[in-house]
Amino acid sequence: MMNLAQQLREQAKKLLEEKKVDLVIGFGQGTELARNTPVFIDSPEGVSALTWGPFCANNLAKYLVDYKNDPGSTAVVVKGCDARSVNRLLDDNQILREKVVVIGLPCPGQLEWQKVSAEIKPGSTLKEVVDNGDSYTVKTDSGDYTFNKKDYLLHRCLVCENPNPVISDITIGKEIPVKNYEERFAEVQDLEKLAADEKNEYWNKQFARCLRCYACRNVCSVCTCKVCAFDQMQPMWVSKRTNLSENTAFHITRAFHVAGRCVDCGECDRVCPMDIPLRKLNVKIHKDLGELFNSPTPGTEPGLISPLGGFSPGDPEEFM
Amino acid sequence: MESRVVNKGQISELLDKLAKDYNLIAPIKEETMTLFRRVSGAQDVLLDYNNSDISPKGCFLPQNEKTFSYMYTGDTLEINKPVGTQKTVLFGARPCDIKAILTFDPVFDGVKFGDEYYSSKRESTVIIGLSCAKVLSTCFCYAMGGGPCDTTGSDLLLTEIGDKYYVEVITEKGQALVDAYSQIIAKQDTAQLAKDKDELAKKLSGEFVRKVDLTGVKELMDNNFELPYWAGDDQKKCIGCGTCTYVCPTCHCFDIFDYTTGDFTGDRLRCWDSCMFPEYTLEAGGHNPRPSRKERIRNRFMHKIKYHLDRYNMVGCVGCGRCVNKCPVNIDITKIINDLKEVAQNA
Amino acid sequence: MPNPTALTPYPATITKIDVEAGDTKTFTVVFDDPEIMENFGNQPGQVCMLSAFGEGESTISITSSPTRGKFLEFCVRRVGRLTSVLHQMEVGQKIGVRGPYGNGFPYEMMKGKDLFFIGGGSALAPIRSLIDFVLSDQYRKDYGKVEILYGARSMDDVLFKSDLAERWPAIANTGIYTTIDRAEEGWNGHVGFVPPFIEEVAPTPENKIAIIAGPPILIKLGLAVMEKLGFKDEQIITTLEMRMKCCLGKCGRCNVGSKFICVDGPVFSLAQLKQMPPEY
Amino acid sequence: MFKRLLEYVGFEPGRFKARWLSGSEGAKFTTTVKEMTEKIKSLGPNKKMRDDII
Repeated sequence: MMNLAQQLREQAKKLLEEKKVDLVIGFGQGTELARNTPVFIDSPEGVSALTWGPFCANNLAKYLVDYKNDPGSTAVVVKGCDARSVNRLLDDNQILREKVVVIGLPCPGQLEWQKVSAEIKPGSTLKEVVDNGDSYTVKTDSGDYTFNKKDYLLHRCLVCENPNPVISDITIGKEIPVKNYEERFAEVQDLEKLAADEKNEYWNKQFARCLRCYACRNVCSVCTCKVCAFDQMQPMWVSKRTNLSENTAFHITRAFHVAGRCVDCGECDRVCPMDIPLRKLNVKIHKDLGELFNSPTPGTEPGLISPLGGFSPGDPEEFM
Repeated sequence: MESRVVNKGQISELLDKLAKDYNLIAPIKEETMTLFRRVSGAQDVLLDYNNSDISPKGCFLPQNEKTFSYMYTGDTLEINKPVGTQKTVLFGARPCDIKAILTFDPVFDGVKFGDEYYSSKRESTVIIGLSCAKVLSTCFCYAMGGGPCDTTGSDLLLTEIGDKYYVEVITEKGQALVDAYSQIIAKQDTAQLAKDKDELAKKLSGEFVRKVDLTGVKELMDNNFELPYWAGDDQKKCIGCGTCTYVCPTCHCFDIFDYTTGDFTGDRLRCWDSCMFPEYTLEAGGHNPRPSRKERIRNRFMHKIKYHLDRYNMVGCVGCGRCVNKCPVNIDITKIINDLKEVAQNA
Repeated sequence: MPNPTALTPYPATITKIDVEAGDTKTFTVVFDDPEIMENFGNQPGQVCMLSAFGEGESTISITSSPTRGKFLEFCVRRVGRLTSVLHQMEVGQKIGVRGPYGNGFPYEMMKGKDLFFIGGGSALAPIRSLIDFVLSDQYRKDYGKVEILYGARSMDDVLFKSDLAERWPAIANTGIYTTIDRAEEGWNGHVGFVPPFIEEVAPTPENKIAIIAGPPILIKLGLAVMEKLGFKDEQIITTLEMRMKCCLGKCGRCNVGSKFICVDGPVFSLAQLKQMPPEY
Repeated sequence: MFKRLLEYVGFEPGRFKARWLSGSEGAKFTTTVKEMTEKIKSLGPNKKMRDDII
């Protein structure tokens, strides 16, 4: 994996040296061993900060929107799932294809850093990560630690659809076969089986915890509104008060607002400080979109029209 | 003051009694989360936890608080305030979070304006602290003047030693509580336990892995408001959510607004607010003194390491590590402190 | 003595509404409890939190001087949610008022000096409390010449028209200079922006205090002119604005550096302002 | 889609309904509204998203 990081640095350096891009957005070592953080590199000398491995959970495609009005081009490091975001942003006309250089890295799955961190001796230094197929070995100065993917990957990675970037200008690394450790809709189906009261009880418990920090909304690569209805003060649509009613309104609206555009990168779910299983809302919508409109996960192919953003006479009519 | 002992076997009995006599707030497990909630007895209380996901600051400054309700009746306007505060015990709070409550005190019990909602809760609450048993990789309380077994701010501090809890009585309030439950919180020879606690404190203080040193940082910041550093990666990667502020035990900013339940009645509420939101400082006329993430991040961190010190002579951070842990993009206050030191020294 | 109940407003009634300009009205307000009215103790330059129940609160400066009687005047421009609701209100309706907050103008320090007021747009409202204070029968003798330079966008936007045209000029040893941004039919006064107008009027700095209030751009350019005219930082007083929620120094948002505008301000001298980060 | 989402988070089936009606379909409009009213009455007051009193 370190070898890939080296290739990545070389490619980034080339792009910056040849002035093909003004900025490279990638991953750098974070302040915890098992954590990486977004880095913004604008000079060839800076590329040494770039890294790659199983701790690159963030979806960096989100930041492209911040630079869409800059004169120069921007390169972004993406995994398979993040690449769907790039497609979606292009389809939403949020970014221009000619101003974006996509550096794609086939991704063998991202580890949940808190889980990993809990097992590694605090203060250790990372030496190397080895991918053994179904597990990772994290080599540190305090010893080697092995983590089974099945138990330590982020849930979204257990049901990954696109380990290989669906859009990429520069691909680094070999193509990786799709491997799912769980059935994609299993969690949703379990919930669907419950009675209305039980569903209500389950979600009330989740929504009641919400702090309304809006991390889920702000981290979302397809939440691109300049002013969100939840922030608007004139009129104030939703109160800042955190109670079940307002929180439920927020979560249903958020999930439905990205329906048909959500690329299932799972970032909302990952960043929630209260561990609200937000992906279960989005994946439910994906499941329904598939069943009703036979529609793949948004962003899977370029130019895919969202079933909720278009009309065809053949659309199912549950409401007629 | 004195010190006493609770046998581990009796802690459940104590908690059950406290839950009966008081409004008992204690750490619980809700799915994957450790949170402070009101409990009805010992069965829900989580005793072996590292640190809660959210600090118990809500005991004193709830995320939503009604300040009064109003009602128009004909020509008159009636304003009714909530009455009565329950006797409360906050059990099992960690020393860092208790220290954080002390940073609230000068804010809410100000020189000119007090705050009846805060101070009534503060007065009627007994804080029973619980020493940490473990230092996490994100912890840095030692650098903010605290420690895993620090007694500051607690009324009673419990430290787990073997099959006992060593109980230190810190305040009169704590004394009154141990006297009321002296059958469980027993008088015993605690010399050995005191020694053991010191040993534990020493051992734990050697386990911190984050190197943070605040010395001189405020002084450097006094003369360096505009630093190019603030335009760096942190403001670029920040997604502008309120996670850091809501999980922070010392963040106390709030918003005030009305919540109407009908045409002529409603409640005025105060709710947590976050300085990371653009609307936080947006004036009705459209001007925003802190228009971008750069200013907002600078304000948040300057508040922690300088402004709170300037005003109240206390650091606005207790080193609980929650913001480090929870930030979606790994913005890390310890890194910022270290970087600032370097940057300002070279400036 | 700290006031623990500071977050609760007192019921008050609107007794008079004057339309100042298209989007600005002055509300005269009296507390329902006469005792509160009697002991309110507001100083020139202080602010209040006005509540329209159901909408919330806003910080509004008191535009009346305590010397003018037992009532409060608030000059409100319709810009946000609360002010829109206020503008729909009629005489006799109830609002909530709490305060007074802030430091107010340092009128003691100004005693024996000439005063030069500069106001732009709706910012005449906060300084009007001080103008009326120093021009009151009671205190007039303590101050020297009082001059007021005021600029508005257009004729219609000029606030306190009768004060500027009749009430203040009638008082001895005063000077009124008004200007509007662009020439208009029916306007005989000066035309042009405030900063060059200050240069034209050219107040001398000797034994004088300048009180300047207006939008950020006016303050910025106006201060430069004042410095050019020889005014020292200590001789220039201004009043700041920030979004506020509690006005008690607790809710956090109105800080400029480690100062809170609500309790440490809103009135600052230029000397103090220069010690603070430019984040207002 | 929205109906499915609402049911998924625990609203009773039938509490939310969307119908596409033309302005000329007066009779259909009244029957739809009547049906809906009946249905809602049989479901009773909404138990979800109720405001908790602080």
